Amino acid sequence: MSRIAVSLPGLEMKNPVMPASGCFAFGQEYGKLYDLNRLGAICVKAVTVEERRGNATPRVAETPGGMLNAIGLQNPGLEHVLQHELPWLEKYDTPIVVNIAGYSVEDYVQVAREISKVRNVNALELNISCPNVKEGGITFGTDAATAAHLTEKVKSVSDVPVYVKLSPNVTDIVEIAKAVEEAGADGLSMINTLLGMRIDLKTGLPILANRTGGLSGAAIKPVAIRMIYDVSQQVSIPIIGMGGIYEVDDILEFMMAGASAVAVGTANFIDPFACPNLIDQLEERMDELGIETLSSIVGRSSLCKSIR
Amino acid sequence: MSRIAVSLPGLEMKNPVMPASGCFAFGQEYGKLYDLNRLGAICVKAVTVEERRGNATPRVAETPGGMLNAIGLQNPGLEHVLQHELPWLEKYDTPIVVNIAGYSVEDYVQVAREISKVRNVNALELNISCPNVKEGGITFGTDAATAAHLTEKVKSVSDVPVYVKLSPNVTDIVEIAKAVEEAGADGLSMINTLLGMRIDLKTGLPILANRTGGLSGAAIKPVAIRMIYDVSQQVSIPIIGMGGIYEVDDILEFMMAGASAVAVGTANFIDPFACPNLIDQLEERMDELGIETLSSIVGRSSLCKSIR
Amino acid sequence: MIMDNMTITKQTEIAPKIFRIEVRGPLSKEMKNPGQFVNLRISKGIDPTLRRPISICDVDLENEMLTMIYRVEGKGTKLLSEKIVGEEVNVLGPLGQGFPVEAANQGNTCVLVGGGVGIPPLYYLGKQLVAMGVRVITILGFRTANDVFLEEEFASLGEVIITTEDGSQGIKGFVTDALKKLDGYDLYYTCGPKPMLRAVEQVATSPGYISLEERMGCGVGACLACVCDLKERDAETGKAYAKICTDGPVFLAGEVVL
Amino acid sequence: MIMDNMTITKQTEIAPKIFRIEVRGPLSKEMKNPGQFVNLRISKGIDPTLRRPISICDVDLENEMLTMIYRVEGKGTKLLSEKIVGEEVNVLGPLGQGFPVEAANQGNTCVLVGGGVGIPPLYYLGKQLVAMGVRVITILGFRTANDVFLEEEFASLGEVIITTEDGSQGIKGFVTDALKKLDGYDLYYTCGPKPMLRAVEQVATSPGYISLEERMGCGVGACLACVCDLKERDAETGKAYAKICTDGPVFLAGEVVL
Ligand SMILES: Cc1cc2nc3c(=O)[nH]c(=O)nc-3n(C[C@H](O)[C@H](O)[C@H](O)COP(=O)(O)OP(=O)(O)OC[C@H]3O[C@@H](n4cnc5c(N)ncnc54)[C@H](O)[C@@H]3O)c2cc1C
Ligand SMILES: Cc1cc2nc3c(=O)[nH]c(=O)nc-3n(C[C@H](O)[C@H](O)[C@H](O)COP(=O)(O)OP(=O)(O)OC[C@H]3O[C@@H](n4cnc5c(N)ncnc54)[C@H](O)[C@@H]3O)c2cc1C
Ligand SMILES: Cc1cc2nc3c(=O)[nH]c(=O)nc-3n(C[C@H](O)[C@H](O)[C@H](O)COP(=O)(O)O)c2cc1C
Ligand SMILES: Cc1cc2nc3c(=O)[nH]c(=O)nc-3n(C[C@H](O)[C@H](O)[C@H](O)COP(=O)(O)O)c2cc1C
Ligand code: FES
Ligand code: FES
Repeated sequence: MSRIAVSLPGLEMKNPVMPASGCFAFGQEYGKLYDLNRLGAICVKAVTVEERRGNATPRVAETPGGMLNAIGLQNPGLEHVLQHELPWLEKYDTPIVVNIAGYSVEDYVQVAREISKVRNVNALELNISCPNVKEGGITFGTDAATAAHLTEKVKSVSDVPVYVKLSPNVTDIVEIAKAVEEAGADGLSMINTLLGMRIDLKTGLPILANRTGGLSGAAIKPVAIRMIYDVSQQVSIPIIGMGGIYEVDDILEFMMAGASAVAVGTANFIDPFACPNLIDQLEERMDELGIETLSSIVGRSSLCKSIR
Repeated sequence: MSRIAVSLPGLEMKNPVMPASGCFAFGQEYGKLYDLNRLGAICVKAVTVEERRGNATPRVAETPGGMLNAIGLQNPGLEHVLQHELPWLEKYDTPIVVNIAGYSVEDYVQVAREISKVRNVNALELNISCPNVKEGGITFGTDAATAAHLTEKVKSVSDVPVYVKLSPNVTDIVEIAKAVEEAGADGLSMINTLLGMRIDLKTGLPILANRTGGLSGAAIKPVAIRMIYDVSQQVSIPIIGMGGIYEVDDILEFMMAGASAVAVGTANFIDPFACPNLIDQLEERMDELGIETLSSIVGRSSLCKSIR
Repeated sequence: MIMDNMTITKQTEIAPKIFRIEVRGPLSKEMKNPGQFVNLRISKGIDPTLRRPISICDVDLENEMLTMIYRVEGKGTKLLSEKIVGEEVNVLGPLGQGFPVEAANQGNTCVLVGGGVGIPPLYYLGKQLVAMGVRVITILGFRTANDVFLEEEFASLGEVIITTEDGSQGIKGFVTDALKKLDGYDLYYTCGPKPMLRAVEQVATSPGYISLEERMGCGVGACLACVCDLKERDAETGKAYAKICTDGPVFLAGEVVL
Repeated sequence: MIMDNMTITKQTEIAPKIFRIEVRGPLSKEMKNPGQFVNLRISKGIDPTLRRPISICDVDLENEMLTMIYRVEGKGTKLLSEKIVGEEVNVLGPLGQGFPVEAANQGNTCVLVGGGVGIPPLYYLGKQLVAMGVRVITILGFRTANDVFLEEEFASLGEVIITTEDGSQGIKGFVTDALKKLDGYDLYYTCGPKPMLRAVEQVATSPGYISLEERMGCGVGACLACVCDLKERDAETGKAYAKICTDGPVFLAGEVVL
């Protein structure tokens, strides 16, 4: 097995890097720029039962070292994704992770059941942390019991491993992580965006039509590292780490903190070739630091060493 | 009254800018660089009953657009502050805010009682949000009932207005803000630092001896703006806004979000003259934006328009 | 679309806060049509984090040069205006669908209607139309005489009508006040602030094309930051919206909700 | 202590990853004694956010020049090494309490013990000691011959002993292996990594002064990031700790807990 390969439930990755959900649509745009097979995996945009039109614009605003977004889970809906988006990805042999969202438990369950049956889908990412929709999304992610209940329901219908994507906008993320592990989650995805706002000095009003948005980018990296470090000490399921990854050292920092793989979001907007470029820099940097294999640096509790 | 003067309980400020607690010690160091009377107010380092030695070093680490600190409330203790630090500040006529911390309700109460009696102390800032000490600090700031109880006790012994400094590391900051307002807080101070971590790739260990630290600097500004905006809609006591203020526009953004005054922390480390420089730039920027008086832009609910 | 570190060969302030910048590099050869834009990375680091979309104002294929004209609005354009000749800027582009010149035929009369920083992309368009034997009339709207730029350049292409809000030059009022007075034109192309686009769409007596602006994340169609609603669902894709960065920024007037 | 935008007049890599930088500006006239440091602001924006503390290696009062020598460790020093002659760098300083030259008397023999990037501040110190008529012996420790720098400069001040961990030059081992062999010296001054300072403090047979490093926030004594413990409480202030940025970086050997 190669030095930079990592193995997680449902995901045999040739390298630890996947694009973060919502920053890569369903792959077609970046597929024009480079061969998506270079990616360790592909994580696509959130899918809901019905088509979602999303929020009004402006949907993004810049912040120091980061950005706010309030897309509002816009997506073409389950049917369209099944018929058009996922089939297009069949030409690639890299693992596919589908991010699913909903406005009720039933929504999530329906999307999970149908998406998890698709041949080229290797795992689900259960999005209980979208800060940009009133119902659903984050409300499922801020209460341990609710999150656990949803995880259990989704697990019961899913044919593939389920990664629960946690919200950082909570007092005690470890409590929620333990609850979803208890409920059967195969892995965790963290972190989603921090709630934030920018105000337009000319109007005195929030820049985003949605008022608040999700903060992403380098600015949130230390928050992600801390949460992954704390959670990885307390759970034995693997973590897909994300939140501000921008340079190759960040990937190593996330893995040392406890992530078994990583996702890159905002950095794709800074440089559309960010994912392949970071992957290409990995081995040289590992040599400089005297790191033999990536999986060996994952700073996780002995319990889950096995799955790595 | 001047265009940039603001008025808060206990604090008649000639301008809205004060240094943030812990970034300015007790004023003597920056007092060598410029006349502290240029400041709207002075907020000094956290004071505890006993002398505190603080955490082991390293106590700071850099992050993208920000920094982590884990000083650990090091301070010379109540007696020394009463006898040496506060008397030194008597030569200034700008309002003094003293940040107080403790490890038990009794601690807080004792410090509040004695400090609030000092002639040149105009207000207390109740620090229930220090993320860097095991007991006390943040534990008081993450539970509404605990925070309210402490606020009530401190209010009952304080001779000066009490500003409660809120932690951003909570699921619902509005709930805590309402609880402390209910308990008699004269104002709010927000935000304290976000919990974060950085890892040293050479050792694989956290850079900070304390492992985690508090994230401050420009990176956290959108989080502060969002919390101040949300809270200011729900409470009628004024807010001292802080978290990433770096340039003059930031001051206006915080006030539009709902802050009646602001505090500048990390920016003092970037430029030791940050506070006076920002104050000097205010009026020109207000002219460009057509702002008559600063107090007029405070985006607060009508309820508390009175106290401005 | 490619990414290219282009070298700044010229940068001048042509009106208050309005800068003309010229950059050289192979990317310029990728230009398909006028109205396309590029996404500029302002600095190497993460501050600022997002790229800045700027329209192509002119292209010099032989010398591999691109000309852009931008207004200093905030942090990014301020930093861009401080860059000096010889410095490199990372450019992603050309992006989006520009103005369809082929929609006009030889002998037609086309009206170009531009407001503020919506004016630049119309220049490269006008040059191509004139080359096709199209008669071009240009209406340029500004706040005041001081802000006027590119007047001579457009004059070299045909009649130019200037409007200023304060009447300090040309017609007092808005571009629509000038457009109302024209008729018998076959097609119009317009770019500027949304309120202007709406007004132009209403006043115009011919079919036309409009160029939109929106805050962007990726610039390549992946983040859905820049969508606008379509008046009717797209027949083939079934989509009810369009992405300004890839489906636009130019749309057929009436196609999208303004 | 003042803040000064100093102009880079020279920047050269004198050993692998080791750069010598010269800057000009009035701040240089503020220097009180060797061993003081400056806090460099690497870029205009917020990235990086913190200043970088670097010791003064030499001062040229007439020409208002400061010389510093630094190793490229991470982001900030990397960016600093990419700055070119003519560029400005914002310097805060001089900061801290340096080496007390007055502790040595004419005719004394002083040993300067430096390791890696702890070596630079000892050079300006050595020059002043020699000017006072003090005999100076210098011990410089490196990993390997390739890393050696400032050897000639110190040679011009007196005897220089080089130690390398791999024995590729001078004595094989650490600075303490060389220091052990010396005796009859009246005073020592040392700067380098903490383990080296501890070892030197143990081996040395005379009083001495040590210079410490710690991660800093403010650099001016206000944030308490850079404290170290005192062996005994300070009699007058009653403090049990010292701030490296203002009370240090130089301390009397034995005064602080290493
Ligand atoms: C397709 C397209 C073409 C454009 N062509 C030009 C041009 O030729 N000349 C010109 O001067 N301007 C043009 N603009 C507008 C230009 O992109 C903004 O003025 C610029 O991004 C402002 O950046 P800033 O750093 O100065 O402002 P900041 O306030 O610092 O920008 C902060 C963030 O908001 C975004 N933003 C702010 N205003 C706008 C806006 N009006 N449109 C889109 N994003 C914005 C920025 O891109 C950045 O992400 C164009 C915009 C688009 C979408
Ligand atoms: C008083 C003093 C004098 C110094 N003199 C010199 C000198 O003359 N030559 C030289 O090469 N180095 C010197 N150093 C060390 C130098 O400050 C660090 O190597 C440098 O700050 C590393 O920054 P970076 O951006 O390369 O590394 P990064 O890892 O990017 O730095 C991140 C943060 O950690 C801090 N940091 C990292 N390493 C150190 C360290 N060893 N000491 C203090 N802060 C650190 C940085 O200042 C920054 O805030 C001195 C340090 C101090 C405290
Ligand atoms: C424009 C945008 C859209 C996003 N959409 C989704 C989404 O649909 N589902 C989801 O779970 N996370 C979404 N996210 C969050 C990212 O997947 C990621 O968790 C977050 O951006 C932190 O990573 P980063 O700092 O590398 O961007 C989105 C982020 C951005 C910037
Ligand atoms: C080094 C340092 C020490 C701090 N010490 C305290 C403290 O003692 N009490 C407190 O309430 N906040 C303390 N803070 C938090 C600041 O007062 C402020 O709330 C926070 O840094 C956000 O503001 P900024 O981004 O402008 O720094 C400290 C912050 C820093 C960086
Ligand atoms: S900017 Fe991302 S889709 Fe248009
Ligand atoms: S660095 Fe702030 S006290 Fe020394």
